[in-house]
Amino acid sequence: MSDATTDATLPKTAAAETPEGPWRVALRKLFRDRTAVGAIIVLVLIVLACCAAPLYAKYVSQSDPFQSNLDGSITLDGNSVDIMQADTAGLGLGVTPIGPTWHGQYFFGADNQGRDVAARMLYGGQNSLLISFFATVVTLVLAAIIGTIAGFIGGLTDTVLARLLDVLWAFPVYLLAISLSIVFISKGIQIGPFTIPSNSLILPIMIIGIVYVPYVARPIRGQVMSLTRSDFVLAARCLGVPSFRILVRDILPNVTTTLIVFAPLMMALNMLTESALSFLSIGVQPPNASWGTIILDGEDLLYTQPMVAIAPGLAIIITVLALNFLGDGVRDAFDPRAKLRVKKD
Amino acid sequence: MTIPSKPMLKAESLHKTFKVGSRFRAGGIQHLHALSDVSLEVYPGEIVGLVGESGCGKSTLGRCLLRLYDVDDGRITFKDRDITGLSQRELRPLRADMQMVFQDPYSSLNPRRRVGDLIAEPLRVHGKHSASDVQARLRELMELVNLSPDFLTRFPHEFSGGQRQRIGIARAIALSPSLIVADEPVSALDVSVQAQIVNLFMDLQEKLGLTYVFIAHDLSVVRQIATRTAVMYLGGIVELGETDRVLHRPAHPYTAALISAVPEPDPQGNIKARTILRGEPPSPTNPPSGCRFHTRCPVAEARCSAEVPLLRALGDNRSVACHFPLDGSAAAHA
Amino acid sequence: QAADHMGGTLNLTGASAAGTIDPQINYTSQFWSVLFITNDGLVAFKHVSGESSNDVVPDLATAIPAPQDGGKTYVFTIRKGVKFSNGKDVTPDDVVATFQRIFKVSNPNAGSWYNVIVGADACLKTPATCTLAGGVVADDAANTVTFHLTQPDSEFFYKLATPFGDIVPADTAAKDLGTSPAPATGPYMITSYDPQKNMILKRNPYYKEWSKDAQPAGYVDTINYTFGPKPEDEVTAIENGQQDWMFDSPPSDRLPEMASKFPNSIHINPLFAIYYAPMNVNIAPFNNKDARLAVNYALNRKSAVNIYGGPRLAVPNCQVLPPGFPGYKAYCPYTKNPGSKWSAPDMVKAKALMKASGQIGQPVTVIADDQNVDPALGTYLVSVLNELGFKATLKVISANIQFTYIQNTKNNVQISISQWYQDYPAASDFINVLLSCGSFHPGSDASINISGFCDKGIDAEINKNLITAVTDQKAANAEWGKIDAELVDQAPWATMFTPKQLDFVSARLKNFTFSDQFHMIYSQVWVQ
Amino acid sequence: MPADLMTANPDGTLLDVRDLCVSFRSERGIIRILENVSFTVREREILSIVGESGSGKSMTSLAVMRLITDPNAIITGSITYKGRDLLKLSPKEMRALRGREIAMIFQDPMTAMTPVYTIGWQIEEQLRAHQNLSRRAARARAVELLGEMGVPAPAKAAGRFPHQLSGGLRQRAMIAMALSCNPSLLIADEPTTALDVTVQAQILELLLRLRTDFGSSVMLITHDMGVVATVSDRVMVMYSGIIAERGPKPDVLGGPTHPYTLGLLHSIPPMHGEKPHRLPSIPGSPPAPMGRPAGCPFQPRCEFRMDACASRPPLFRNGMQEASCWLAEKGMPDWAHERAIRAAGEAA
Amino acid sequence: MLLPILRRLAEMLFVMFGISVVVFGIFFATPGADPAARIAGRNATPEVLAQVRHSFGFDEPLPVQYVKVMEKLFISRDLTSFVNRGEKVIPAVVESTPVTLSLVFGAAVIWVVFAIIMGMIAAATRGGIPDRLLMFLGLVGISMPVFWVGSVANLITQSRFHHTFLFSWVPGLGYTPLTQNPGMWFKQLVIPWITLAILYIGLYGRVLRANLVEAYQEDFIRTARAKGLSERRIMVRHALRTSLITFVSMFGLDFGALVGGGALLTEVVFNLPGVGRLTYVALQSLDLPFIMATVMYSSFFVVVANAVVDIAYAWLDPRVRDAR
Ligand SMILES: Nc1ncnc2c1ncn2[C@@H]1O[C@H](COP(=O)(O)OP(=O)(O)OP(=O)(O)O)[C@@H](O)[C@H]1O
Ligand SMILES: Nc1ncnc2c1ncn2[C@@H]1O[C@H](COP(=O)(O)OP(=O)(O)OP(=O)(O)O)[C@@H](O)[C@H]1O
Ligand SMILES: [Mg+2]
Ligand SMILES: [Mg+2]
Repeated sequence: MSDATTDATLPKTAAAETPEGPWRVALRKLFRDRTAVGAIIVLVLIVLACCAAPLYAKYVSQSDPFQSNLDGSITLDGNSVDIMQADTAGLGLGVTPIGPTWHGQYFFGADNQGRDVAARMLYGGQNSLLISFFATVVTLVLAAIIGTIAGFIGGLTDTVLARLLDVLWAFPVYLLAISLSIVFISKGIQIGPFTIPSNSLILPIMIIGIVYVPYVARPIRGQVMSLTRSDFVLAARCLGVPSFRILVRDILPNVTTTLIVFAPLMMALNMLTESALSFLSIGVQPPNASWGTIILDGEDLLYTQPMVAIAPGLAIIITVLALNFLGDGVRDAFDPRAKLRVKKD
Repeated sequence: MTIPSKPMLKAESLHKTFKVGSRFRAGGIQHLHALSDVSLEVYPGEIVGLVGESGCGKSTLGRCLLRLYDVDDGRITFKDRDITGLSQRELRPLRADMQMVFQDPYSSLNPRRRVGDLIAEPLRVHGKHSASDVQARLRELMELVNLSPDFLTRFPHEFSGGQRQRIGIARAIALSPSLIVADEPVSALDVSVQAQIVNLFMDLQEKLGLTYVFIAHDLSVVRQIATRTAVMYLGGIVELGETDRVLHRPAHPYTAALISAVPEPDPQGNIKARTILRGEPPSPTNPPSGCRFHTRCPVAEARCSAEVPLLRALGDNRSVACHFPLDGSAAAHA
Repeated sequence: QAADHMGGTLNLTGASAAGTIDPQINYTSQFWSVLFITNDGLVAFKHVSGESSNDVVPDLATAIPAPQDGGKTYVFTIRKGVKFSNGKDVTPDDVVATFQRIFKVSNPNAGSWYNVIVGADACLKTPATCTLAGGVVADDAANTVTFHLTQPDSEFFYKLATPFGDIVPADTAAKDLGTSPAPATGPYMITSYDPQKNMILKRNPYYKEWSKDAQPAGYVDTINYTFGPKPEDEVTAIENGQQDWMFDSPPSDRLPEMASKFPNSIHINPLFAIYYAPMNVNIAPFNNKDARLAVNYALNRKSAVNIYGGPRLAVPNCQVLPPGFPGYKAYCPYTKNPGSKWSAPDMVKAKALMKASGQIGQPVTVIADDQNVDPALGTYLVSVLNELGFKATLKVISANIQFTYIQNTKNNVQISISQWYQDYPAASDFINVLLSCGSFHPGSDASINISGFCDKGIDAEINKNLITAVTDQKAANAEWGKIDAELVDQAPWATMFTPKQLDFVSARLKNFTFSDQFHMIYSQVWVQ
Repeated sequence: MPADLMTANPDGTLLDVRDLCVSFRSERGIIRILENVSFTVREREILSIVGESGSGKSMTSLAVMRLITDPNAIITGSITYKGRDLLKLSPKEMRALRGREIAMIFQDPMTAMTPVYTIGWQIEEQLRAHQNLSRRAARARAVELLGEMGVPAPAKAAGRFPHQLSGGLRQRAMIAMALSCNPSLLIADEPTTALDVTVQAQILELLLRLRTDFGSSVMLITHDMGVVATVSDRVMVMYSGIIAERGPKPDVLGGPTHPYTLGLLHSIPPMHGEKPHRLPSIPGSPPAPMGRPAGCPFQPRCEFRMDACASRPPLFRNGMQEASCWLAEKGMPDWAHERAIRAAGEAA
Repeated sequence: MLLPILRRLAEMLFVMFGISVVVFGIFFATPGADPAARIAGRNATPEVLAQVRHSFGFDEPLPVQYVKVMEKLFISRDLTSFVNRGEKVIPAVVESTPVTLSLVFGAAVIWVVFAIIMGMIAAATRGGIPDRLLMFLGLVGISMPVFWVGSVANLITQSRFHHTFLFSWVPGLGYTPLTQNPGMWFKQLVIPWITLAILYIGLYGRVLRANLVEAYQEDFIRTARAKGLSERRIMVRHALRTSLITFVSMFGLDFGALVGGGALLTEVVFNLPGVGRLTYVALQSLDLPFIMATVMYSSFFVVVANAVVDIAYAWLDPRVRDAR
């Protein structure tokens, strides 16, 4: 009978000759999304610019963005101009840093310490990006571990972890972050022989990373739970696949998608959180900079040199915006839900 | 076919309840009686069909039989070994001998893994095959289920429902089990494809001497494939016997109603004499007293609501759980 | 014509409240200014502008008593007719109770100032049962109170003139009064106090002026002290006439604007205070004197002054005592042209010393608090240290804990940014308090000698001079100047500058009166 | 010109669909979903549309309702309902028609009803959208309708939310809602697929009654040949976006003239008589719209494939039956004969 | 019916207990946080320090201190600040509540109204220009740090453009109670409201649009169309109504968190003496009693919001109402 012959037809929708994995399908989708590609380009440019900070400081701004330059001067249009300009009108109180020159040196002007804001912004961007990136990694890794353990093992482990997440969840993020920051920034952390100094970037990374864990761990836990009950996990159980292998082979790859979808959005969120903490002067510690601390510096100059606060704010907005756009694209490309919907029709 | 006297799988008065609802909501936790007092024997080489309405516990029974669910009460013996109390780890070696094919060919295949990986998984975890063996076996399996071995490197989403179901079957037979529980393996498929898969099941049984518990809600499929049929209603088996007898001379009013409700593509018989059941199946969280079918039964009497009918033999190799079994001929179609 | 200016409401504002208003406990300049016009001690600083505001005059006592018994006994006669705002008379018993209370409520300086009183040791040990028997003795019949000291104390009157010595009724609870005011004797009394919101002062109905010097009557009817706004907003509010005076220093960002638009609303007065960077002389790298000297030579005090708000708001300083303070003798070795005045940093010398010290490359953490200009000064200091070749980083911590944090040797603080404002006009309040062996308590949060500097020789000189001061203030002051110079040569600190007080007041505020001790005297200004 | 057109209105044609094509613009070009679908529905008739998943059944019904909202859809042809071309109506006119003249019910009554309103409310809403009824009157009518649909305790049921009812009751509520304005045409898209056989039988019974009680015509979409056999007057078999065969039910089911219909009928295991050793089946699976072969779309799976199949066959008429197969060109193919020979060959 | 409520309460208490322990632990892990030294004053002798430590009970074991603080907070209700000694904590929190409520409530009104308008317009024109523009603006709103927006708003309204007719009406920063001067209350809060609302308009507008678009793919929308309903009715009564379920639950949680002090940054930037700022000041000055009180207060709102959302959820979604 005819159906005894091998069924060699494949739906032609899978047009590709080489088999395409879900990853590649998603990536292809992502790279077809024009907004997402635009966002990636913007992000790459920002990262490159921040990486070029030392070059900028050395060759363009020609100043050390970490050393106070309170009695220096630069040459502008042939004239020598003080960086910190003492007020001469009236009583002559106060000293105002130079404003945006829109030239290579002091492009956005100077801050209270006479440092080049543009150069500091590039260095600050490094920190902002580093912190938000690694905080995202911390969040995702911890959330994946906690969520997976809770969801997969279930029972008492789950109850304990879920309660813990509940407690953290009910703790307004900023309050928790501020509490932790105040503690750790005044002391640093000592774990056995390792000391993390209080001005280390690891602190904001850990703090920001930790406070958002419940936000990711909860959905992950839910997902793992439903995956654990899914038909294909049941099938694997039925095949006698050991639990650990099921976890690694069947569950984690699916969780990874969720993590990837979360990543850019978390990074955007972390960047905002980092800037907020820095703004409250409990994030990156001076003289190190981040966009948040530069805004804080600028806050003191808001009335005379608003550019010091505005420029880093715009940098944050552009970066976060790009991350959010990328997040949208990644979600569209990776979200298994979207895929399911297509299947159902 | 002669039925050997020793069952391969024996389930004795299985009970299974699920907890549903939430502690934090009105109503609290409720107990859903998915299986109550179900006994079933499966003999080597036979195909036991399992039919019944949605939610009557067919899948639950299938899963309990394979110990994918823990039963609350009862005993399951597989090849003379009591497997009721075994842990999942202890069960692992036995898995090679009993397998399952799932209803939904979409959700039962991990979308992130290649077909070859999926089918090879049992071979790898049971560690009986070397890497080259695995490849050879994969090809063999693909041939058995009529798929091109070229497909091994592809991902499930590229396949049609029928092809996916074949992949699921290939995976199930990879370790040459002697028992397969097929949980509605054709319900999600189109008619034309359904026939291919039914044929495949029958071919495989012939070639490999498999034993099936074949769950379906389509009576005609069960008739085509099953040697014996068990009819379930609300967590219990109401009738059990040789397929032809059960389907043509049903003894339980529910079986009769079920059969008469089946629409048939019979061009002439425009409207057949039908006993259409009124009402809907009751909730398994709150099953009726006595005979669970009495709320919808056309022949129910007072006794039915008080006394639980036990599954009893009727003589012609079948049993029925009814106080007033139908005269077989009355329900049979000409 | 002064009577024309009576009445109205004086609106004061500050970014935050300053804690308890218990006169025996509060130790903040912010509320000392308030207590200055609400409560009185046996003696008081004169309520006037200018230098004489450092003079002690009799207040609740009828006169400044002459020392007896070689300066160990003082007999005060209590003024008759002065009433508390609860209507009761001030009596010798109240005075005794007040001094017992100092110990019972754990006054911050109970152990450092008032331990000279006979019986203080027992009180310090078990405050609850403090009697000061034999230390403070009332004689109701003679209406006198006699103080017996264990040793002569040249600063004893000063200690009585601060709000700690404000007399409260004998029946005042021996615990922190917190937000409820003690009965007042001055022209004003606090009628309500909510640290989150405001403090309201009204006229004390039982007040009658008894000495214009000690406690003059006030002009305004009501004083409303609002807490909460940021300094920026305080400036705006004063510009708009919604507030009359702000406690905080205006943000430097606003200074040019204020100076050009409201020059008449600005009052600049000298302060007896220093901004300095104490260096821990007991741990690396600043246990090396050359390293300390290098920092001193390298520190550009002009930059620091600029950070604070420019040369009009601060003067460079190299030494322990602020200019104009008793015992001050200008001395500055750490400058381009060493002498009496700082002119410019000497980087060459600094670098040479640095090399000699062998501390190049040493890690250093600067601890600064997060208020006002301190983080900026810290940042600047880090730059200086880095330029010298240290590997410096900054650690900014909450102002609430920074001050105790840098004191505790357990925290191994190497260098920090700190300030010291005088308590009373005596050189010992800087030299003895900040740099004597006695104020160094390793492992304690209360170790005001932040540098941990303890030079036995200098300590002996200090102790000797404290005795001298009892009898010969002038000689003592000359000696303080010498000690100051010796200390500067040891360089336990890098002093940066002495700030000035900038008061920004509303256009309607007139008769601005500035006491060196308690700054603007709220009772003496007009708003009408 | 097909004969249908001539007999359009005279014999009570309600709906006349001509050359309906539906396609979608997509990144990979135009996807043709329906190709030249033409059919009629007469008054008081039950027309069944059968076919496998993806063959375009729902698309046909949605096109009739003008419910294809995808901006990328291209719809051509004509859909004449009571003499008016639906495709040319303004949205407002169409809205007035929907629900009142043409009503529709869907496969899954759970998702097809707004979960947050009671079923009574939802029926009321439709009544009030088309008739000037007070809320009270509408509710009374809704309860009445539910009663007519055989819902026990209709007043109580009207106050229930969809999820509180069983599938059968939900489907009845859906039907009650659809019939609330006495539509002339009811389109039922797989109304029983989600239901159990026993409940399905109840619903089919109800559909049969509609014709007598309400005088409505029904366009019944299903993939179940059994359902077709039970209720329909005429049958239309669709395959991959085209009409494979259509005609009166006894003719099509009794003597199919398209190999696909034949295969379909044979693939269903019989409930009676002899069990075939192997079920006859159609090899392969239906093509996706983008992967349709040239010519006859069934050709790759067809056991009677011949050279002519390379070009698309039109609908050939044989008596009342029409089939789009070259075999039908020369009249009724003699399947029985063919199959007998094949069977013999196989056995040998 | 009673049992689930009790369970719910127990769960809330547990969460609050957990938070209080975490806060207490964090506080005592802070070096220099020992309030004794700060209480004792700037040149207290070690003996005085010890006295203070003893009189405040800081020399007792931590669990005892914890219990004492909680006892004073909840039972005798006379917990007082360490920094502003004698200041009772509870009245201070109670007094700052109306400020936070005013801020959050006004902002909530703005963001709900605008988000719904934005979501509906975007969903109705899905894929079109208005949709893309609105979604872009929404994303910009989400991407702006709120404290920065606040600062810039202050710069514009308080300084740069304060003297133009546009912003001359903007009063100085601060808060005037509604009961005291409604006009002033409103004027002082408008800019903070908008600042706080921007983020949420973006967030909610986008979520609502996504939900609406998703709802539009649901079968019941097709049914509604098949019933012959107008597009507007379909949008409002069917799509929006079902989408509101997520919207409202999000709103509940956010509102709870904001009332609980989540609007901290806005309050700090605009100098509104609300709970958020109180918390921030307490944290900065390491004023443990205040920290405990404000954090308990805030977690209370979060927990209550969670419970309310559950109830609202059931009210909006009958599927949830029935125990499944
Ligand atoms: N994991 C579970 N938790 C709670 N209830 C369950 C679970 N699995 C099944 N049930 C319930 O048990 C009953 C029996 O379910 P089961 O899946 O065995 O029915 P079925 O006969 O296979 O139905 P169908 O034909 O729809 O597959 C149903 O009411 C179902 O809702
Ligand atoms: N918006 C769309 N864009 C592109 N293709 C679509 C779209 N909507 C539906 N299709 C495709 O149109 C074809 C016909 O779909 P339709 O829903 O009419 O099939 P059906 O016969 O009703 O199937 P089923 O029995 O599964 O309901 C399917 O292949 C489907 O994938
Ligand atoms: Mg099932
Ligand atoms: Mg369909």
